[in-house]
Amino acid sequence: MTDKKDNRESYLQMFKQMVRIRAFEEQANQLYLSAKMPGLTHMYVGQEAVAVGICEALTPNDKITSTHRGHGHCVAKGADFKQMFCELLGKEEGYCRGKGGSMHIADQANGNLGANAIVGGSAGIATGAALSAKQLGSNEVSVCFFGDGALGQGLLYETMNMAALWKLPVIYACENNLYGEYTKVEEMAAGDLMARATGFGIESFEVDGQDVLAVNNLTQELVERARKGHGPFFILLNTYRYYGHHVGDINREYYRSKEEEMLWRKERDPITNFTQLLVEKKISTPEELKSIEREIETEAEEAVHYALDAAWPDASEVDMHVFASN
Amino acid sequence: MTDKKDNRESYLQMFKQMVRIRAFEEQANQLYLSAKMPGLTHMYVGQEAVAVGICEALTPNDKITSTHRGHGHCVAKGADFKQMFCELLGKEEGYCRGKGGSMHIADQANGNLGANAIVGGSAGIATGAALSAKQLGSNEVSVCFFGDGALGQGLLYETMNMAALWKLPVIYACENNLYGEYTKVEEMAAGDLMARATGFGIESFEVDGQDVLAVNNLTQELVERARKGHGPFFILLNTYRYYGHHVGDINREYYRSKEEEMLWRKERDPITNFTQLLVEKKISTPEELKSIEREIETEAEEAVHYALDAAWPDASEVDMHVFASN
Amino acid sequence: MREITFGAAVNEAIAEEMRLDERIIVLGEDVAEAGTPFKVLSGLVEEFGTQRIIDTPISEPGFTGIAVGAAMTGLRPIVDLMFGDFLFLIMDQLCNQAAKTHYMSGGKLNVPMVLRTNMGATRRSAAQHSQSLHALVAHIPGLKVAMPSSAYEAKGLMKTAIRDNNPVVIFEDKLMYNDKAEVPEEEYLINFGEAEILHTGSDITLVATSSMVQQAEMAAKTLAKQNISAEVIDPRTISPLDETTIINSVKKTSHAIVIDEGHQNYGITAEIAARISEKAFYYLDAPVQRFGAMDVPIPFSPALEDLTVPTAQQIHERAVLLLEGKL
Amino acid sequence: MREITFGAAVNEAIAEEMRLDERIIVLGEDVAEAGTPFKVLSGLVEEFGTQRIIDTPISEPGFTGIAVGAAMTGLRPIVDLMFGDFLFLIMDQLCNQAAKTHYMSGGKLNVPMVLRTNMGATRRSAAQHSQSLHALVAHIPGLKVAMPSSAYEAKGLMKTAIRDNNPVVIFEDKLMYNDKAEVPEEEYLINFGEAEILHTGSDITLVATSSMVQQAEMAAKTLAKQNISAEVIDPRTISPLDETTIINSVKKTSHAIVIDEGHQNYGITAEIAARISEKAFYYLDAPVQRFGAMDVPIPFSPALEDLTVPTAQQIHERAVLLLEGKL
Ligand SMILES: Cc1ncc(C[n+]2csc(CCOP(=O)(O)OP(=O)(O)O)c2C)c(N)n1
Ligand SMILES: Cc1ncc(C[n+]2csc(CCOP(=O)(O)OP(=O)(O)O)c2C)c(N)n1
Ligand SMILES: [Mg+2]
Ligand SMILES: [Mg+2]
Repeated sequence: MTDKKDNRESYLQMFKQMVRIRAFEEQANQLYLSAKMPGLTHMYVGQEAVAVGICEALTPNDKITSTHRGHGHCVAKGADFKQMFCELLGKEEGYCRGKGGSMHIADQANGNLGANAIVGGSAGIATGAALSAKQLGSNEVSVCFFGDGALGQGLLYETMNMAALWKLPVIYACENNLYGEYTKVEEMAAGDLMARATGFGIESFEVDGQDVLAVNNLTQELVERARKGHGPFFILLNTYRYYGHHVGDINREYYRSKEEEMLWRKERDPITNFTQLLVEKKISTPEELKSIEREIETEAEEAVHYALDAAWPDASEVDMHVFASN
Repeated sequence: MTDKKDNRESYLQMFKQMVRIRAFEEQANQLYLSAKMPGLTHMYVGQEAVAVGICEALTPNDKITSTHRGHGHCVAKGADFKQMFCELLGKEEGYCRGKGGSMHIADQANGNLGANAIVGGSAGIATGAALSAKQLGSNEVSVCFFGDGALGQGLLYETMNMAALWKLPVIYACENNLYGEYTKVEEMAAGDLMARATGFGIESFEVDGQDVLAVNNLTQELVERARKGHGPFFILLNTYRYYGHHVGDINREYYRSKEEEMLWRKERDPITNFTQLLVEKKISTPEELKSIEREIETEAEEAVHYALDAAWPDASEVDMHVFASN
Repeated sequence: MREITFGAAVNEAIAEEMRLDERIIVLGEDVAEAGTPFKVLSGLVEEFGTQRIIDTPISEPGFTGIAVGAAMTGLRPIVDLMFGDFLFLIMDQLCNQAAKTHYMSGGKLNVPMVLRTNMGATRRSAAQHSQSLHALVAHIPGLKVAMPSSAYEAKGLMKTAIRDNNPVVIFEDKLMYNDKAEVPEEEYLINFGEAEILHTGSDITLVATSSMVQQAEMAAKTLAKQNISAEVIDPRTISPLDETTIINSVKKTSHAIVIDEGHQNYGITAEIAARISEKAFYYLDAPVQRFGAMDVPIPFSPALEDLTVPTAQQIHERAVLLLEGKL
Repeated sequence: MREITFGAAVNEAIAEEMRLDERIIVLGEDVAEAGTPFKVLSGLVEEFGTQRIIDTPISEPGFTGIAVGAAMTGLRPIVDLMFGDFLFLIMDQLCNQAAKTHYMSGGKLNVPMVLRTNMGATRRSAAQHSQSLHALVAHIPGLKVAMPSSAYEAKGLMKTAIRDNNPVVIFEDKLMYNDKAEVPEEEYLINFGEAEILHTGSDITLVATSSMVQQAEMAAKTLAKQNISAEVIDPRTISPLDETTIINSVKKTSHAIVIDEGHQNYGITAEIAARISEKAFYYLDAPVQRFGAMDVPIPFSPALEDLTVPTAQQIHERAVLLLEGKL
């Protein structure tokens, strides 16, 4: 199953996309720290291999639904930095004309149906997109991203049940980053997490969410099977968020130790480990990779400056888009 | 585990309670057919062994929550015919002063926290009662009755998860009568029904819901364990409703065959089979059982007459009980 | 003109639109073979098949959410919510998701879906199967809300709802399913936001919704016998609300009663009465009267339930008192 | 007198009551060690332990339902709903179950529970974390609804809510958590259904809820400089609503504006304005004005969000226009 992506181009693409996410998030964090960001935001740093491994197995027409921690999914699905930063800053050129912000960023052109500020709130939407795909014969697949915390929401079970009954081409991607806000997953979820989906007759898989190749290989296989009508599937992706629950969550020792954080950062970083693999396998050189990183960082910085200078939406926009025209 | 109930008195009590339910329901059906019943109601006939087997393992202080098909649970938990019929007819002497009716009948004194017209709607209530029991140290157990159709409701999974996390003394009793309204359970529920609970780390059991002894023995064991803090548990009880979804559901062939109905009535009737066992084991005689039946039928008839003649609530009651006094 | 029932009108509207547009599907509990408990959808599955008339598990939040996603991606789902009381279960998917998606996406994503459900007490169905909860959704920006009062309106409003590119909630009074009215064979639509004047008059304006329109018309007839001329207005949609027609009427009659089957407190009679009181202020001869359902959970007992809902007789009595300056 | 913050006042109220009554528990997401995201419950778990301050999974319908059952069987739960916007998720358990149980059981079962949640925009939290949804629950018979406007009220109303034998929903404006006010050390309660007149006046009545009370008071101060005497009334609970105090005030001032942060359409300004228009009809010199939040989902962009919520300046402007007979 590794053949498809087993080539320089796709490996470098995955590397780039992970670096893009990280660069985006570091800038977003800086915007918060320098008080230029309206409100709060949730960093995806540490989880890059999940979004990239999955989205690189999708076409732009395939749909995803995202979460409050959604920048990674958005970038991975092909979004542009400038429009993203504009959205985060509430500017008119943002993906949602500034109306959505970080928690509602959507990029319809690339198949991102939107982040969601209701935990688990997009389970129905992703499943509905799969119903459309089946009904309209589009051969598209949809992926529902959600965190371990969303396993607490009954909606997820209701929709997984229907997806299973109707054999819909949807993949439920559960990013287990060990915490929902300030609470450990084992205090929130009884039983075996995988069994939450197998209980509904859904074939389920567990994968190292820090290993972009493993994630990508598995997803390619499942996407292919889903397109043939063998879905739905459930993937449990073990991963970690490096930052706090949101940018303002600085003192975290009361719910998780610095050692734990260090361990993941040092030993399980998806970008560091993939860099090493690319070099070891002679797919690339440290120099090439560094220069890619620098290029992306520059692009991110420029996008931030662009967004900071961009125009606010006009006051007249406030009551536009309440209803679509007929 | 059979020792507790392995004696004449308790066997006859179970027999009586099953007969009471059936007698109650036949009268309720007649009330509908003779246009004396306001609204509709859902018959429990066929499922008697479930309610009785379970409730005979409980004390009056133990709590149950019931469903739209709730007369059986109410009778089994010790309710009085007169107050029940009065409630079904909307009379002041009813358990809820006529305000609840068939779908909301509650009998607090016997631990019945009420029927519920929202499918699955009482999952939280039963689990909350178990939280009270644990918190207040009352040593009580609660039982949540619900149908196979309620497996579609996300609330159930949310509450089972918390019950499992917090080791609450609650038993989830899923009465699988093969249909939710006019739809077969396999069209509504993907996967293995038992796995719906084991997925949340809940120990689960399947039992023949037409065999009152089997149900009672299992429940006794689980109640005892729940009191010791080993809960929660899930029981799947396979059973059948003889009548339609509600009293007005007369032509049923489009969703289930007469043959199927006949098979259950003839071969799997909980009362007939238990009667046979009581006679075979020489616990009772056909004559004794017949006379019990006749006595109960008479009691039911009298209760119906009483209820038909009973007074309506006074108009002034209409805005009483919106709020409890402080 | 031919007469058909309210239920048949709904059925026709859906069938006609489904023939025109392949993207329309129906989702809900027992909508296919059973044709819903009220049998309103009977026959649809035979014509359109189980691929388009889809029986769901008893998972209202789930299938509503699925409809939202399907609507965002090319289908035009009609969600069948068996009882209006179950709205409470789907509020998040309806109000946090469906209603806000177009706005939150800056106009990029649409959610063209219809939620058909019902309302209305006095069926002896008790507190969880008798509510009229339209005020809840009328309060949410991004939702349109229709309340047909006859077979004619049921068909025209349903067809308009199906063609609308926004989430629309339609409340059908379950007591009216067998009521007949003239319904043309030819296609017609009823525009949202255009109230209907059912009965013109000069002394008092009765604004009524859904089945209360019948009660108001009956009251108007009784009033006519006393030479009191009542104008009966049916807003047909409460979001958008045709304020102009209502205000113009009150400017003429100087008296108004607003009648609705939702609870009175914080219900829709408040909005309509407040707008009349504000915008026809200088024309009013007496305070605008509101007449909603009692603010109690719906009791089961027939002896109590009937007391909770406005009746023609009560409307008539209040109208007389109002015109006599006694309110 | 000492001054404490709104957040500290809520915390004190809960702690004091928990010391008095063992049956009180707190249930919600991150209520224990984290003390909620707004840190309002900090310190409670240290005093009362994890048996009484209970962290739940992210299962709002589930833990609300559990609270209902616990309340029916001897506990007195306080449910912490992290954002008011999540009300949509728990409507069934709150409105079909908690609100109706006492009535449906003919008065036999009680549901003494408190749902504390929040409201209020302008925190740049966008459409699903900024709503003020009190109108929805105010419409449901069987629920009491409190809207404290200061630390003083937050404490007094919370204590009363906890002692009430019915389900009570309390909306705290999240923008006010750090606002300080004088709060006595001694115990006090604030009765439900008793409005507070914060500022007496004779020219115009400003009825305002929650954080809008501050805006109204600011407007009143500006008006005073123009020799316009405004009376500011804070209903404190909208269910029950102290109609008498409001009506009496308007009878005196003959002018009224009702201000609230919920959406205006079918929101609570409608109910209050309709009651004033009806019951003070013969005393009004001008139409009652309503001023709610704009009827749009709350936009994220600061450039837009601030436009959606009433401000002191706008209230002032409208008051002047109203008194000049221009509205
Ligand atoms: C329905 C709902 N409940 C609570 C919240 C508040 N909240 C936001 S994120 C979050 C934790 C989510 O945890 P998880 O799903 O594991 O995602 P993670 O933040 O770890 O990526 C919570 C409780 C919410 N947004 N929606
Ligand atoms: C939330 C909700 N959805 C739908 C209904 C309508 N309804 C009443 S009973 C029923 C079927 C329930 O099936 P099941 O749980 O298997 O119970 P059974 O009737 O078989 O005893 C349905 C769909 C309801 N009352 N509540
Ligand atoms: Mg997590
Ligand atoms: Mg069933």
